[in-house]
Amino acid sequence: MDAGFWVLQFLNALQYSMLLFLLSIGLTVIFGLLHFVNLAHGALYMMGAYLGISAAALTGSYWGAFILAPLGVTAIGALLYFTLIDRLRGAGPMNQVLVTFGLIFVFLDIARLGWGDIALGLDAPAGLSGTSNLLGVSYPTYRLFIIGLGAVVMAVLWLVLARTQIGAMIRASVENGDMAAAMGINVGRLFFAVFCVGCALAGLAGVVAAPVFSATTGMGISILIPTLIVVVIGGLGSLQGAIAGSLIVGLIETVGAAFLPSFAAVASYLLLAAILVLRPQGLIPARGT
Amino acid sequence: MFHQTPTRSIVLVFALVALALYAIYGGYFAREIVVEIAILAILAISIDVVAGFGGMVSLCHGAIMGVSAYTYGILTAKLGYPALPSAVAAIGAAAVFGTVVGWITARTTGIYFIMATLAFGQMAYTVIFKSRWLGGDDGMGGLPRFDFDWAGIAMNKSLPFALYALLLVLLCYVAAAWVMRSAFGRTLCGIHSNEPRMRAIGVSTIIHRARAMGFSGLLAGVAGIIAGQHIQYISPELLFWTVSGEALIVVILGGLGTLIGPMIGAIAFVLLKHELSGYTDHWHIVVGLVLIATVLAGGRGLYGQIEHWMTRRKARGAAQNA
Amino acid sequence: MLDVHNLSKAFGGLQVTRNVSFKLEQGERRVILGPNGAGKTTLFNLLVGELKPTAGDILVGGTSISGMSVSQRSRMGLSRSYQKNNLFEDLTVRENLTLAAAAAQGKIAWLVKDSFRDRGVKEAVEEAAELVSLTDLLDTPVKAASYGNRRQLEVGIALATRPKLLLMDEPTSGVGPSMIEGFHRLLKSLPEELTVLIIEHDMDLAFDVADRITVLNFGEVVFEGTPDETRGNPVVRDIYLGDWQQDA
Amino acid sequence: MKKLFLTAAAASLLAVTGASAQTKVGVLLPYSGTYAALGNEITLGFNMALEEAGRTGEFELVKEDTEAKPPVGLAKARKLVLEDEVDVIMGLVSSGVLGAVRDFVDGAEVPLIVANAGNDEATGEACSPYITRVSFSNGQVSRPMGEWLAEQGVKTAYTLAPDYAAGHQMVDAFSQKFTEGGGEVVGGEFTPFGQTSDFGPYLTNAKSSGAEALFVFYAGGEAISFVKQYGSFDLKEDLPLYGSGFVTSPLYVAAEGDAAVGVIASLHYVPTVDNELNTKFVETYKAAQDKAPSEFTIQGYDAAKALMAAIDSGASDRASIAEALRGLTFDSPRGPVEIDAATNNIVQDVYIYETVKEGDGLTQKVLGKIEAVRDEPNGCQLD
Repeated sequence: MDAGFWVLQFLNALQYSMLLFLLSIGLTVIFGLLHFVNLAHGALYMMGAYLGISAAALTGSYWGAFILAPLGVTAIGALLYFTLIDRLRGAGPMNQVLVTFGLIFVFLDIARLGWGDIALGLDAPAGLSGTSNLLGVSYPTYRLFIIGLGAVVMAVLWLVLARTQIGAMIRASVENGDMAAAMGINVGRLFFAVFCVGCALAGLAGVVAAPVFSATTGMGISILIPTLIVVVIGGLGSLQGAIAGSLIVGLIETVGAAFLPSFAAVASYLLLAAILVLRPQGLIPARGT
Repeated sequence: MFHQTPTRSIVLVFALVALALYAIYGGYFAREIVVEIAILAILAISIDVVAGFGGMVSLCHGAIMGVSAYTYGILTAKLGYPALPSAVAAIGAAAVFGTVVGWITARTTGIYFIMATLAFGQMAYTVIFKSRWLGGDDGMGGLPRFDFDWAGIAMNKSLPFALYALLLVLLCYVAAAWVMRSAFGRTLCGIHSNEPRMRAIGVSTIIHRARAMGFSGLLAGVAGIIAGQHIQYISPELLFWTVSGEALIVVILGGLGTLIGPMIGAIAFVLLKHELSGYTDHWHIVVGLVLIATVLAGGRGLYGQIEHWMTRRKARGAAQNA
Repeated sequence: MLDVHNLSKAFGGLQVTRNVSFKLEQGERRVILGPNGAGKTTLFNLLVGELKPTAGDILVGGTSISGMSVSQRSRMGLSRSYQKNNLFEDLTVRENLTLAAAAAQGKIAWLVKDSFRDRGVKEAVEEAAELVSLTDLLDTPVKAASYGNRRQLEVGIALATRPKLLLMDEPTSGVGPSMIEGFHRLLKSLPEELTVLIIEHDMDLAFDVADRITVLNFGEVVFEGTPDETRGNPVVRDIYLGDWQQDA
Repeated sequence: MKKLFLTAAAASLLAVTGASAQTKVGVLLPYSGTYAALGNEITLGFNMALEEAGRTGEFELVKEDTEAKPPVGLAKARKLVLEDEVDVIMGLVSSGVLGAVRDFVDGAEVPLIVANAGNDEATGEACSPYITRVSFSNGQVSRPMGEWLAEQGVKTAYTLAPDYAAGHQMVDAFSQKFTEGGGEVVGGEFTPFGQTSDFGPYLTNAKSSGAEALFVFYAGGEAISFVKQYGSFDLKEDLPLYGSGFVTSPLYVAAEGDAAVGVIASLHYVPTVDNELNTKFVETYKAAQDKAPSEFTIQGYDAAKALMAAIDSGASDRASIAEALRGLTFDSPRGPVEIDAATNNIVQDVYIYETVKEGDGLTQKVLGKIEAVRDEPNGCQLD
């Protein structure tokens, strides 16, 4: 196995990590702020893929889908926020888990009713459909686009959180919600905004994933578990944690798939269990301990 | 704190008799439904023990049930041991698995406990899914039912099997009720209510919670045996986390922390599912909406709501008398 | 009975308990005094094991309990009540006391027998209820009980375990004069062989029940002596008793 | 008036005799889950054959959803036999479900017409006089590909398939024939079934193996994902893709798009098979569905053909239907077919086809045909 092989596998891992990052960042910040565990986050990802396929058919362009799908998912998210999420914030983890578990069922059947049972494909945009040469290997341009997009989102979120006033408010609210409210931060509006951004990113992940994985009704459930693992490993509520967790899980699953397929599937669960027992606050906790 | 109130006893007897009559007079399909209800009811009762009384919301009970079913399958179909001792060993294996998972995860609470149980359940699922020897995704068949021919009971017929499943529901309910109103159950409720204080008065709460998972695992193990014997074919599907999620739905639908609620929930869930699947392939959407509505309505569940009305009326009556 | 030896605790750079040492004889009533932030509650947390000390040792009856967990120490006979009510909120008064009595008697893991119907447990519950004057309110849900009753229950839970060493953290905090009177009587009526360590702000009560008094300031023992010695000590007067004189 | 009355009476008489001769068919297919689309397609084909023959009234269909899960499938099979008391069961998409129901239908002596599931042992060592397969066996479809590929002078191949019974059988059959023909399988992997969405790592492994060709078996959503990802890695030059034909099935080749162009695969039916029956079949189907039929349609269609033929030969109850199916021969749009009297598996032509562009869409260009492919008995003893 030459160097090119390793570069390829590394890029594969990175590409998967970035998708996981787009999903987990929303989930983790929503948890950090609202103390809400949204099992339906994976369903929003699925909706992103399906809405993207419809939007592409409608506008005749991938980029139309790229813009419209996250917006559509945000709209769904806003609806959920006002009907369910806001009401359940203080209802304890069990009720949250159950309601969002119910939502998984609902979205699953909505997708089946709306788009049928056959997996649907979405074509990558013309400019990104071939392969590119990078570090001496040729790699699908679209996958490089995903890596780049993930990096850009990461950088933007980092800047917003570290440098802007909204970022400071979010950090303060994650750190101590009561105090933030006491400082005059409009917590309700902030929560809503963050929830919407989380949903938009889930929708973005869905539409971006569609050309690679195609859209299936099971995609939401199968991505949910790795995403949860990322979030818990990294530390619930932590941006750095989501980054670290995505990279770790992406690497384990991809490199594991290439070398030890039978071990790879268990590896991330083992890691999750070990973290929960030894360091339940996660690798990079949101709150100082 | 658990109390076996007269209402609960009446509902229990009424439900079991109704199911038995349905099985006796309803034909083959009715019996299939009764067995399905029985499996789900026992699994839900076992989840109620830890979630309702111990505050431990577990997403690995499907896996515990699956460990029992697979152990039974390995011992009987693969290794050729007789059914009865194999079943006992399988239930034991489920209890041990529950205890071990409980012991490791009992250090966590709330959402972390949910995640931790999810991780262990999925681990078990993945191991079995990956094992070619156990048939992998295709599953394994040839699981025998008990042989009661010497007593003139043909377990291969659907009616005796349905009644046998109902009998096990009764046994599991009685066992759960008994344990929940024993010292063990009282302590578990105390831990649910205020774990630090329980430690302060001398209870090793981690060990106690682990034991509770073990006992609950034992009940889930019984469900696993019926599941294995019913279709006589098992697949890793049994261990997937959504099975635990569905059983949790059943608990909530019926009434958390009542033991009888899960049974009512199982009846309602299975009947609803079968009614709906007659009309549409998309019955999941209705189940999802019903679940959401149940939680939003206060989360007391069908039976819990009735009990709530009864206590309120009693309280009002008492106030009027006074 | 209790031998606390050079106990220290630091949170990061903040030293909250410094080299605390004292001894309690069996049956002794010891009051701990000290201004807010003196490290009294931290000391209790160290004694019962809710916090791990950075240095020092705790011996009960000659054996070190430093390595023991909270529950092990409780089973050794250490029992505490909390400054902030720490009750089983969704249960009744009787259920609260019964849990404590059953736990102390090791009746927690019976699978068949109900600890609530056990004679030994019932006796301990009635005894504790009697001591804290809750006999008439046994079947009241905690949620429906008054604040004063909840303070009584807080101590009652600690007593229901029939401890050898009872640690009470400001049992009278936030209650009115008549109830302080009640606690006063309670302290007087406790079995003689019971060793009691109390954090208390009510000076009349403290000086009346205490055999000896330990004064803490900035995590350090600054004085130890009889109530009379304490009254006359200038250091104590400086850091603490000023308040008391004003109150008096 | 009198005449009208007589006609009505005759009609009702006819209806009565029709009803008494009605055959109750249990349709056991996935209508939800991964393979729902396949279940629908098979049902479509089955009904199409009945309608074409104008004999819908003779058959009463009881549909049950297996959800493509073996335990569910077995439970539903029991329900069909014990509650509905069907005369014959038709269907089964996944090999796992067939494996699960095999002992039950054999024991209950209910004829089962398999309309998809291809596990070799069902018509091999675990064959049954009650199990007749009108679809294919995994080996039957894959062996010709191994043979053909070796004949083309390809020396080395790498294999990929999902890690379940069908995946293993497809790859084993291919490897056996490819090796016999002088080729060498230099490596391969089985991917977690239904849980693999990213084939990148496997494709990277395949590429680094240095093999001349890549042979795969995937079906359903996995096939779409796989082919699209294969396309995105631009491997067509270095590592051309060959497959068991389901990988570019007409049912979902549209979703695969250009990535499927140039993929060569072996299958027992493609819509471009050139014979008169097929031309008519495709026309009828296209008129109703506005797309081309697939191998799944034909499997359902032939299941009905075989059943009608059995009944026409005088079969009326479970035992006689099973008996009549054995050794049956008839002409199908896929070519002449025969139910092998030795195994109850179908004997049929297998086509090597390439997916090519045609106008805006994709179509199948037949490159070769291996006639009358017959499975060895492999330990099957029907008598």
